[in-house]
Amino acid sequence: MRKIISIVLLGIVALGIILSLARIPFGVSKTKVGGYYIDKGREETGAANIVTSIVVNYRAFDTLGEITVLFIAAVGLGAVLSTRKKHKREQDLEPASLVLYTGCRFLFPLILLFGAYIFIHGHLTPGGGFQGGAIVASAYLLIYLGCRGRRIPEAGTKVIESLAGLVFVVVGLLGLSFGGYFLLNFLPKGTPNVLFSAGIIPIVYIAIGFKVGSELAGIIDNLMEESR
Amino acid sequence: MVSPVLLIAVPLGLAFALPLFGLVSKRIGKYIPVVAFAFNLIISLLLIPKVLDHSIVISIGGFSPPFCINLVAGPVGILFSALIALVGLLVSIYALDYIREGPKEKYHILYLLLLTGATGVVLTGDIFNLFVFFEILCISSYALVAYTGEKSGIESAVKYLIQGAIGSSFLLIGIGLLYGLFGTLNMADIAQNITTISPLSVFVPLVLIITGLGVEAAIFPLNAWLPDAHSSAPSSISAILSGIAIEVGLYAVVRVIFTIFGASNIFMFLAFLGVLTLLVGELCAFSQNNIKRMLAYSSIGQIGLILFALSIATSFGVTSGLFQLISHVLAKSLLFLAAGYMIYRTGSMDIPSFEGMGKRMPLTSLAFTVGAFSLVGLPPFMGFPSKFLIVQGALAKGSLFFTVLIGLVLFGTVIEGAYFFRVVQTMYFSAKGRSAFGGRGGKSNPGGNEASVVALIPVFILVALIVGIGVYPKFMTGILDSAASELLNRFEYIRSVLG
Amino acid sequence: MIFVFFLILLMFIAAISACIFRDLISAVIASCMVSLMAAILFYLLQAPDVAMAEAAIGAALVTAIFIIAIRRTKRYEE
Amino acid sequence: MIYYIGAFGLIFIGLFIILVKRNLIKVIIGLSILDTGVNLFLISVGYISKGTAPIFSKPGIESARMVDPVPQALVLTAIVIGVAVLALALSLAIRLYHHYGTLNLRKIKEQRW
Repeated sequence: MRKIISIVLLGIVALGIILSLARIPFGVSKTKVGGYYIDKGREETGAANIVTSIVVNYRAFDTLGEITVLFIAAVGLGAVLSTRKKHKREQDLEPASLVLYTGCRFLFPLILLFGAYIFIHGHLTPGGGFQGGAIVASAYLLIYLGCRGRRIPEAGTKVIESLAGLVFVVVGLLGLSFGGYFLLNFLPKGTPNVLFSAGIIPIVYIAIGFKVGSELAGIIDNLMEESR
Repeated sequence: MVSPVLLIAVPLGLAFALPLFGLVSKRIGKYIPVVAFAFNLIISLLLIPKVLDHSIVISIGGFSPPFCINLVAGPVGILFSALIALVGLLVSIYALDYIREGPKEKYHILYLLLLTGATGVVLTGDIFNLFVFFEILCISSYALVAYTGEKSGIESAVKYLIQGAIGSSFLLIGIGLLYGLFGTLNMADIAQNITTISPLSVFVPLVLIITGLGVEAAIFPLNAWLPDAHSSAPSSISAILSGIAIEVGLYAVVRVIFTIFGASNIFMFLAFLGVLTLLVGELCAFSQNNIKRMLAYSSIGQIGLILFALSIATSFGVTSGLFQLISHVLAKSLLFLAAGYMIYRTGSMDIPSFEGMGKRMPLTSLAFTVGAFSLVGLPPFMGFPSKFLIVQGALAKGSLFFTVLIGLVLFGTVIEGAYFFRVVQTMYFSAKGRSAFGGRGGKSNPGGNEASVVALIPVFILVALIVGIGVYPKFMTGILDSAASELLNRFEYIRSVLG
Repeated sequence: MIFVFFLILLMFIAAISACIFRDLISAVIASCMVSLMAAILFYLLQAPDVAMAEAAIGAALVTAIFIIAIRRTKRYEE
Repeated sequence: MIYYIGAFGLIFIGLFIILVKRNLIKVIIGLSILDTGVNLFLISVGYISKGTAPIFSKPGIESARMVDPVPQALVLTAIVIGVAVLALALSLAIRLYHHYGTLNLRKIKEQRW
């Protein structure tokens, strides 16, 4: 019964969407704003990766909101799970084998380095703060799985998270005080396709990388710690 | 320089910095929201005279709209942000004393971010940015509903989260369709081009977006989560969820319908939906025995009433709707705050356990009574002029449809009166059980059961506002009129953004 | 074109099997498969940034979080 | 066109799972599939036939056939928001299991209308 009702409901929604999709043909350019970004993006922001220039400059306010969402998730997860912190871990897990342990220890700095590369070069190549941050977090996941018993200090992630968020807001406020616009790209843009270019974009993206990395690592840490 | 962007940036920065303050001293954390909202309130009040003159449009990043995200600080936006800051400030003062258990620092971070999200929703002029701030609002409320960690809290947070997440996905699909149709995300830019596309293909994104926002605004078929979530959250959070979150949801719905789509042909439907929501809410509230659930259902009813008043869509109607909205925000937060302490003292949410409250906690009971009477719409309080205006506005419309609906609205008000009087009667005039309950606390230690002073300050500021505006409603007329004209005059909005 | 068709078919199969499997771990792996296919589709749609994000976040981290949560609760759907 | 079908197929499978399944973890899996579908839809809205990625990685790339970068930026945001919701949902699921010993939503009915 439930299934039939659901299918009927979904059918109605599908019909409506198909009607409306008829006006949005696939593979045809329908942009107005996007074309402007492609044409002007490189001069106005100095970033070779247009997606980055949108994420960190044109629509940086969204990005600020987005890291806030992740921050809320990390804090909220901590709040929801916190009352169980009192239970100490009951049983010790069996230690990982030597091969696994050494392999994880060996891979960990490499993955960290890769993540850092991704978010430092966000304005030149595909990738950026989110992707790099996620990769950094997955390095920590590897450590949790491979080298049991190790964990990052909670205060450390907290401080990095807060500082990175503050850097973003302060950069925005500096733009407000220098040029009258919040998140204005007030630093010199430099020549495109060079590492030190694009003004505030690398700074903000590195801050995002740290923040996303530490928040996702904190989420994993919280869940793993609870699950012992 | 006073810029509306500070209303969002400063609380956000303080929220990020709150864990750092926590490292210095454990006790600073709870004062941060107070500071942040005091700051916001001052900025909003400073901005009011400016925006009455003309809307302030702020572009983020120094590019011109529609190529960047812009904030529109019009009368509506600043009115809402002042309201959010005011209630936020009062509830955060209340919470200084009320929140004593659990991860307090996390509570204050989430609380701060919830209201920052709400401020962002009312100020932004970009539809995807609205989605992002909406998510900030929703996700922090999911976490705060579950804050107590009790069975009911977790369960209702799960319900809320699932329904909210489906709603957000619908909203995002709608935004995607709009982007496909218009190639832009700026609300003014979409509004300008909305007539170039056939109404049929615009209708689907409209429905999807309203469904998505309607989950948070608790419009009738989408409000299954509300009573559970509002009744099992801590009382200070219930006050915010009932007083701010659903109103902001409603604001978003109204902004989308009035400004972006200019969809004047669905107002009848919305008015009908509003009255339906009102009746469902009031009837369910009538049958409740749990005070917080009763207040939560009453919020549904009030949202229906506000939606009805707004969809009259004359300048009279919209003004009265906004007035009712403000009166509901103040009265409902007052009711939840007062009820919160009474529940704290009695340890029970059942209405019969409030017998003799008028003796044991005279001040809190008085405040509760003021809130209840204002919500019902009795004369010396703020609810009276607002309800009166709604009736007047609906009758001035002159159509049979609205006249019939206003009859139903009055019927809803009668029910509302019935259940609020029942509570007040239990508090003051119940003969039974007084000796059993009130005897000990009331006589041996007079006033010892009263809520703490820190909690009474915000409660009585709210009482003063409700009585003050009720006695002198002209005080609000200026800002309400220009807010109503901003909502109704979409061409003015488009012109002020795009130049 | 055939390749895309094949990918989307595979994605649907994975999504439907995520619906059918009683073993939640299998269902999570199937939904991880959906994310991976989506990442490839993003790449084919000329969105390398998104493909990276989906592969790193959607496929890897989300799956890990799911599996941790399932370890803490029940593995089989009743 | 086939991308649209793929995207909406995922959206409907996700919604179907959410509506029909009673196990909370399954419902959350449904949410994740729904999110993926929405993201795929947004990206395919921005696609241009035979387009190139919107990155000036080497000099001399023509900008005329670049795909629309805006949906890509939106999807980056949407993915992260999706993860945030999923993480919170799973932590709630853990707590719910802790309280009730089951994840079957039909059995968890403390509160009613």
